[in-house]
Amino acid sequence: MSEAKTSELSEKRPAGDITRVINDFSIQVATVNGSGSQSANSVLLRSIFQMGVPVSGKNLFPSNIAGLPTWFTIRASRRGFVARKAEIDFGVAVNAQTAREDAMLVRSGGALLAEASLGLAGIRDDISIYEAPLSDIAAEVSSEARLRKLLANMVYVGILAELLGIEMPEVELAIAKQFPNKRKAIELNLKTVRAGLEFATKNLVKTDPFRVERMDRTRDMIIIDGNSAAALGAMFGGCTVVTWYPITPSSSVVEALTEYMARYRIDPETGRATYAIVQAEDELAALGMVIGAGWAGARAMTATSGPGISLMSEFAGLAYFAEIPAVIWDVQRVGPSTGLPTRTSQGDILSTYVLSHGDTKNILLIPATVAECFRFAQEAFNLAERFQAPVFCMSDLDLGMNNWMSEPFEYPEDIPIDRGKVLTREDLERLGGFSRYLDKDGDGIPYRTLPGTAHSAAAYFTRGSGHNEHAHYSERPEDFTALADRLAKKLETARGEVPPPIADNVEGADVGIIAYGTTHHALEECREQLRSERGLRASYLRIRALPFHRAVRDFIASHRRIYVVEQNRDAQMHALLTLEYPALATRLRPVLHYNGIPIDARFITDSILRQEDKGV
Amino acid sequence: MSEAKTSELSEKRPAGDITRVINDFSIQVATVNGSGSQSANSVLLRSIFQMGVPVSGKNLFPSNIAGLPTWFTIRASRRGFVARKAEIDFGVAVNAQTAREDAMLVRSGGALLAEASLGLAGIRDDISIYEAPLSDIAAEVSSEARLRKLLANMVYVGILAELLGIEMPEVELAIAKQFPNKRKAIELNLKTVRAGLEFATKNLVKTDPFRVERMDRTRDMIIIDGNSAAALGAMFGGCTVVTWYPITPSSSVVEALTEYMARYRIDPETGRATYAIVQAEDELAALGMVIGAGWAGARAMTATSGPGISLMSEFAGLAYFAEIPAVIWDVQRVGPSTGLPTRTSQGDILSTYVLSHGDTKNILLIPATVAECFRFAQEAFNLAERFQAPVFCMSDLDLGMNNWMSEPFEYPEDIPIDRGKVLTREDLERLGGFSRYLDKDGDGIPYRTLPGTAHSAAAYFTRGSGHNEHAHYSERPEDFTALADRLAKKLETARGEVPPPIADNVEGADVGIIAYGTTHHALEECREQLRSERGLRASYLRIRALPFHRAVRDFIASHRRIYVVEQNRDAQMHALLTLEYPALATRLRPVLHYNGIPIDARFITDSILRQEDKGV
Amino acid sequence: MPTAADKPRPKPTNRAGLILQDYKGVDSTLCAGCGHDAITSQIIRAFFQYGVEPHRVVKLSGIGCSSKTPAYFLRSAHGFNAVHGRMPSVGTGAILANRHLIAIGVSGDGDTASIGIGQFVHLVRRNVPMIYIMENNGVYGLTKGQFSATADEGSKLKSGVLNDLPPIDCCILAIELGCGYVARSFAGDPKQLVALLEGALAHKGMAFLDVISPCVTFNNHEGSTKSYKHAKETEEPAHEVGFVPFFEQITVDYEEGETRVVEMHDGSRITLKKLDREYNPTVKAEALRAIRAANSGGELLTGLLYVDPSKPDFTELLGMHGRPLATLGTELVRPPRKALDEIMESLK
Amino acid sequence: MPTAADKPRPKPTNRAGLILQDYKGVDSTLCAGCGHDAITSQIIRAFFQYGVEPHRVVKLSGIGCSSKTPAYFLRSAHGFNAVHGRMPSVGTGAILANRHLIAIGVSGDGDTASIGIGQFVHLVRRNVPMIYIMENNGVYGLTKGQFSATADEGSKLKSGVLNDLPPIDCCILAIELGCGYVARSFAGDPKQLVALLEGALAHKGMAFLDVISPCVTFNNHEGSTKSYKHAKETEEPAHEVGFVPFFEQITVDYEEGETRVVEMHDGSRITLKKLDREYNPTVKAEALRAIRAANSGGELLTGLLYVDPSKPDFTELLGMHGRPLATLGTELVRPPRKALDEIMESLK
Ligand SMILES: Cc1ncc(C[n+]2csc(CCOP(=O)(O)OP(=O)(O)O)c2C)c(N)n1
Ligand SMILES: Cc1ncc(C[n+]2csc(CCOP(=O)(O)OP(=O)(O)O)c2C)c(N)n1
Ligand code: SF4
Ligand code: SF4
Ligand SMILES: [Mg+2]
Ligand SMILES: [Mg+2]
Repeated sequence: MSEAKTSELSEKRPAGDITRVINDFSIQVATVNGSGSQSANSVLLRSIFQMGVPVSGKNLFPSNIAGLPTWFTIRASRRGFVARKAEIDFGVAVNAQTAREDAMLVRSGGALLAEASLGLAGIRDDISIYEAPLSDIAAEVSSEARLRKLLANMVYVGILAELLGIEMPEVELAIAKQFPNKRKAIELNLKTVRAGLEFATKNLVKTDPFRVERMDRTRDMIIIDGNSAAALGAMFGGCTVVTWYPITPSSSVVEALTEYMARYRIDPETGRATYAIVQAEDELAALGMVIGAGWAGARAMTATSGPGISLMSEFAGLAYFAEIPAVIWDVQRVGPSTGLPTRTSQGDILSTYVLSHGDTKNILLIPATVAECFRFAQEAFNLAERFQAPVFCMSDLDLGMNNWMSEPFEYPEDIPIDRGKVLTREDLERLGGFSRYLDKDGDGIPYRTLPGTAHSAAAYFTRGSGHNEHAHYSERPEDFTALADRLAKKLETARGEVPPPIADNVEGADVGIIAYGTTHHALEECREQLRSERGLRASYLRIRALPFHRAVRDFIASHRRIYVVEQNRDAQMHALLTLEYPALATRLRPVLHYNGIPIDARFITDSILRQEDKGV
Repeated sequence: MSEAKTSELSEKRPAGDITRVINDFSIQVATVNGSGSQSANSVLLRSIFQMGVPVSGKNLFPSNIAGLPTWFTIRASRRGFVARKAEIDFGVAVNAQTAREDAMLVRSGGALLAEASLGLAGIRDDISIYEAPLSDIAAEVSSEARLRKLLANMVYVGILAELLGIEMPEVELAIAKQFPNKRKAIELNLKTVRAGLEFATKNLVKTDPFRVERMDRTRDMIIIDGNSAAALGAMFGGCTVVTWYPITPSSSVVEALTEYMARYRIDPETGRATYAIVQAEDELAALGMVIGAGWAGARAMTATSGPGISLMSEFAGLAYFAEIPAVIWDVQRVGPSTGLPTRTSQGDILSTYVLSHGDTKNILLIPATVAECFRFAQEAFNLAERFQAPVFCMSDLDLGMNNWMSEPFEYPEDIPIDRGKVLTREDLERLGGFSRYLDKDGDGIPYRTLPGTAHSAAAYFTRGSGHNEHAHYSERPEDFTALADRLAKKLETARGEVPPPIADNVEGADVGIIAYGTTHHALEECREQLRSERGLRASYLRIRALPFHRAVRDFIASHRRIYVVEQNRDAQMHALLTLEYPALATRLRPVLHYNGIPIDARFITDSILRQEDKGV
Repeated sequence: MPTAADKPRPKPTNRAGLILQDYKGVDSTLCAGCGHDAITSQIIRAFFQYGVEPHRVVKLSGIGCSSKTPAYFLRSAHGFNAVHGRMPSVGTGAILANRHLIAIGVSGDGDTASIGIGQFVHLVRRNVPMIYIMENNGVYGLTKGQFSATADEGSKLKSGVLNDLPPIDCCILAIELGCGYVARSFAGDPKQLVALLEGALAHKGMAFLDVISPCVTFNNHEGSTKSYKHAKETEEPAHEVGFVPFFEQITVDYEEGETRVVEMHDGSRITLKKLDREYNPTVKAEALRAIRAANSGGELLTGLLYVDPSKPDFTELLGMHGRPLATLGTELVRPPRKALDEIMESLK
Repeated sequence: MPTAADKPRPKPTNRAGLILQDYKGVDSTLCAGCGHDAITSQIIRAFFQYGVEPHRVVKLSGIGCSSKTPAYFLRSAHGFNAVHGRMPSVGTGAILANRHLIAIGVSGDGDTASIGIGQFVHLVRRNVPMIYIMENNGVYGLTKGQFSATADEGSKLKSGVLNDLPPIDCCILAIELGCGYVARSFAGDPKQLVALLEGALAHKGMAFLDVISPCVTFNNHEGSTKSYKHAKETEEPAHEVGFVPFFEQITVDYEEGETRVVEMHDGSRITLKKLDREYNPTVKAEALRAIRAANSGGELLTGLLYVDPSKPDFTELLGMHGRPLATLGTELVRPPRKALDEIMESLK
């Protein structure tokens, strides 16, 4: 799994040496899915987080409900790197199916905590191996079979707390947070953690270098997954209609939204919902409902993943051509087809940009952080209504389903709810009438009225077939060309209004790097590796939307070699940049990662260095 | 409608001058759809054709069944140019709704035949205007109202025959062909044509320059539409399963196929069909059936147009990823969405090439002539089975629904029915077993078995989710990468096997031109215009398939400026060329036509000259 | 009231103060004699008689000749000609956005029973408040006459092609799936159709009308079971349908057992006068038996086949706000700062 | 025959000379106790008992936990785990390519009744020869327990969420649409299920089985109407189902009126022994009434609900060649040169 050639740590010290490694290591817990290790892992993550140490967690789970191997990696990084770390410093082996493999994956000089019954002692001599009868210890806490299975996970939390020096009060707090007002569960889990801890103190002698020590880098920070953040964004963005069809990894967007809305979007006066959430029969219907709702004036959205996007193709073209606002939150997973439903990817960029037959081009927003999920969800509705077009938010499984640290989200004072060019009855009385598809303002964006507007001139006829400025059916060649050109112009206007890219131009940089979405997190780290390991200075541009903002060109123009890093096979963003800037195309070099595992800094660094060395 | 700035003819002579113009003019008949003008127009076309004069006909009809304006243009071209001619030399005005417009569209120096009751006499003095009481004349032939309406069209055939010098025996033959063994209809129509002709001889004095004179450029040639040609190709290509959902302009592919199959694909021994044709409930089901059939060993196809392609997106990804042969015949119409269902376009190229979410790339064949429809339909099945992938044939409305002259199709001796890498029971007995997705031959193409193969090792499990070489479910990162890479490699192999482009390299050419599909026909003429009007020498490359054959690169590399001419807004082929050859990208310049009317030479010539003059 | 033949009689106005003309749309481009145009006329009449305010109406359709017709009525109502077979989802969305809208969807038998059957089933299941008219001609008119999924077994195309698959009876389907207002009618029976349309306007929830609407160009020949001739010959009204809108306070007393009166939730009444058969449209099982019997007997049973005015509609099930979601102000659709603070706290 | 306890009893073989193990697949990865695994076992048993040659079978499915199960039986049969809700079209295609194949499709209630209802309706309408099993747990298992379109009104999720939409009864739908073999069973009733599956194997045309198959992880709690407990408590067999394959020439004589015997086209017989109620599965109207009554009474009526072994299947309607189209030789699928010449002549 790890493409790492070398390692920060092993470079510095030979295996075995136990000079302490503080707040800078990865833990990988290997368990069986459906065995309840999730809560144990979150508690572990939270405890470290509460000690002020930057952490990140990645859940590597199977497309299955129970019984298959699953891995959870926690990374503690004093420098605040939250991307996946290719190497495993500390392994926890609980799953018999994969125990030996799991033991082998630990980097030399690392450590392994293993369920005693797996008999992994002595499987390797270049790592510290700790054995513990996890389920026996759990059994002492509870004899109930089902419960014991669950609690066994809490045992390793206790042992790790002891071995790594995680403070018990933080663990207690984390458990309390994990089981909000479930007194009984809290007590039971706590008891188990303590049992684990005691076992460790009594029976284990620490021989590994890893330790957690209190820092102050997480004060006031929150932990949240991207899907929940998107849900919050939608709720504060004034979303009124939500339709969906369940699909991993997007389901939790609407599931979280359903809970938040029920809590915060009931009109206190009437006790009625200021929204409607509907589980559709499939994705065609989900987008159809969003389009009907957007047309009738709702701020409507749906959330889905690759297969859903494909099924939405025809309707997406209708929204584009009939100019109807719609927000589609795509949590990308590995395709094509069903692909790897529980693995991450950035593989829908190109096909979504040109989704549907005929000449179409869509607006795409690409969040990289949970904060951007919150922000872009709100901006998506504004952009959709301003441009009367479908707006696709391209999240991914890594961002959507994993937990991320973040500054608390800010109240959207700066994001007023913008309904775009909607003419009210009063406007119509003033104007006398309007032409639905007339480019009055020269920005390609026409005016619309909402069904139900009480004015005889309000009505117009919407269709996916050819029409003129007055929304009358037309097959006239010149009408069609005019319409097609205005639609293109509208997208030109969008360049200036979508979230601009974020550039970090380094003085006299040797190379430029372009990335987007979750690839961003590995880049922070990659750039430090390039600098520290080779003294290579790299400027960095993070793209946040399509069509490209003008600033993208400037960045490319100002660097001789630009590496475009993304998580798909076909270099999709690289392709779009090539199309947009043919004159600069030869400067662009793809760096591609597409095995379903979140990309890591080491992979990028090595790929870039390999190409730099080739001097290509 | 006409973008023409200048005209071959009007350049040479002032309006009014009646020096004769032989076999080189366009006729546009303006009628009402559903009024039966179709057969009259075909008779007109055939008669000229039978006189040995190259002709082409284009039907410009509304998305409606009866009562709206429709136009039919016939072009006679001694030089054999069959693209649409922008200017109208001879107009025929029968439709009151559009009569004045129609009269105005005739080029100065041209002629107009008008239904007398429209009172168009004297509407212009720069063209010859002939009036005739078409329906009154028809009424003399038959008093029956419905019939009279139909026959009125045959009246103008008779008049034109007289005015243009079309020989009556040819008209008679054409009528006989039009109404095969319908004795009564033949007599009635003939009678009407004669009545028209007599009227003309008695009452009209020819003042226009246009004449048809016998040539010998159509001997042994056939006239057929692209959809029928595709149907023939499928039938002779060994197609066994056809599924479809009606949609203009593709319906006639399957409707023609249904007739041909019923006639030529019944097993004489058993009297049973050697094929199955099924009208599905929609396009998702149509492709689903094709995939099921292809998987189980049929040579299966479906025909559709843009909206259908969009609906097929999810299934297309399954076929790509699970590696199942499928042939999809896309007769392109104007999109996005419902767009202009009865107008032509080349707008599905880009989105079909990357159809479906995730990393996908498809094989596309792009016929330009009816002969290629016949040939590519057969090759499509071979390629689909050889590459175990969906193959899209990108025809368009102009090619599919209009009538074209062609050399007779050749019996496919050179296209043996190739089932690709299928292992039979015997093979399995020899080999002992096989791995479904193993790249045994290093060409990226694995071996498959058909369901029903009587061998215990024949079975394998097909899925759209991740799998390894043995077709076992897998989420392993390395398995996925290997699979994705092999699929990419398979497409690399395809480059060498798809129909290569056809290049016409002109010694020391000033520019190169790239086109594909029906745009080809206007190019033949455009290049002569460039040469004759400006002495500009242009090489020409016609692309016939994606992924690009290696020869495409060489062509681009050997010309400094290359114009990529296509019928869509977003320069879709230009985009794909840019992606493929970034180093040469700056040489490429789009020439785009996207109003739904078939592109014409004059438009291309003018656009190229405009850019050449700018010296850009 | 003015009666004198000499002075021009003013056009009658309805309770909305509008005249019949106000309910028309652009000119039809359908074939002369198309059943769809006949239905359009009755829609215009029904909406006029019921006194609907056009601006409160949304007209929806899929793709097909039938789906073109919303352009031909209620010119002052917003219309949406969506994509083929997927109108139900678009209509559902529109109602979610604004529950005050009166939605009328016009579809064809191909648009509904072939490509659209999935969305149709789920629309019925949700009981989305919407009048859904299926203009049923047994063929795909706009694509030139292929059989649809409602074509009768044994029905012939002009070309002689025979349909050997059983038809989908969308009325039976709708009843089985719990639709509260299911009617079948015939474009050639304007009186019944208008009454059924008015009844549909008075119904709260989804109202489904399967209207036989001959395609004169592709399916009106001998051998077609969807021709004017065949429909006329086989039509068997289950009862004589009448409608008394809530705003007309006439009190009529009906002959015992001769007329069944259905009270609609807005106070309007549908009257079903007994003809030569007993027919009780309020009992599912009976209705279904009668329809099945008629079908196998080659009868075209028309009228209000099933009615249950009591079912809660989708907007009620969702507990939606009384005001249209589409126009709720920021104060209602964006929670206050303290809400966000509270949430942020819980995530720390 | 070997009976002595001491020497190992050889595994029993069927008429294909195979043992039960030969009908198994890879190990299930479903949750321990999942109803789907119970159904898988009965499929294995039924195919073994009927003596089906595995290589003649194609296993089809959509997406879902249920749709994973074809990998768990008949390892020597080709399998196709297609896309969500669209298995019917893939199965139809497979049968078109090779009519000799025995097709068994396994789907879920979400895969069939939610996203898949459209293709399901048309599959039934075409009477494609195929065994279609809907493993019905009322929820989307694989996506973690959302309600499907077969969830009963009033059914509760663990989270307390209530389903307020009516369920789609796919058996009623199938019967209305003309399916010739419609059964309902329960994963917890192996004996009945095996007999119904063997009957399905003997049926020519589409056979539909709606099998209640509890999701132990997401829908097996109190308040769920698709739990083992609830199904056990409410199951009401319409009759006791037995099966006598054509190759077992036993002659039994059944008590007058006590047992109904259904002759299948291959000579097999389905025996329906009367229990406490009269139930006639050969009369549509009666079957439908009984099912509807049971539904409203909260009963889970199981057994062979409707049967009509006589309907022609899709391949017959198409007049397809007797040999599989998939493997017809060039001489049959490419017309001779003279055919092309003839056509070319006609176009000159
Ligand atoms: C996705 C898609 N497939 C196919 C078509 C072509 N098409 C247009 S209308 C139609 C059928 C219309 O039949 P019906 O709904 O019965 O309407 P009618 O014309 O008979 O009134 C079809 C197949 C389309 N517009 N979109
Ligand atoms: C197009 C598409 N949408 C959504 C999904 C996600 N998905 C996978 S299985 C499933 C539902 C499965 O429910 P059911 O058919 O009842 O099977 P079960 O797991 O309950 O056995 C869904 C929605 C998908 N795979 N494809
Ligand atoms: S084709 Fe048929 S359905 Fe369409 S408009 Fe003409 S008559 Fe009506
Ligand atoms: S989640 Fe439910 S349906 Fe899926 S395997 Fe587990 S128990 Fe079975
Ligand atoms: Mg129709
Ligand atoms: Mg289920």
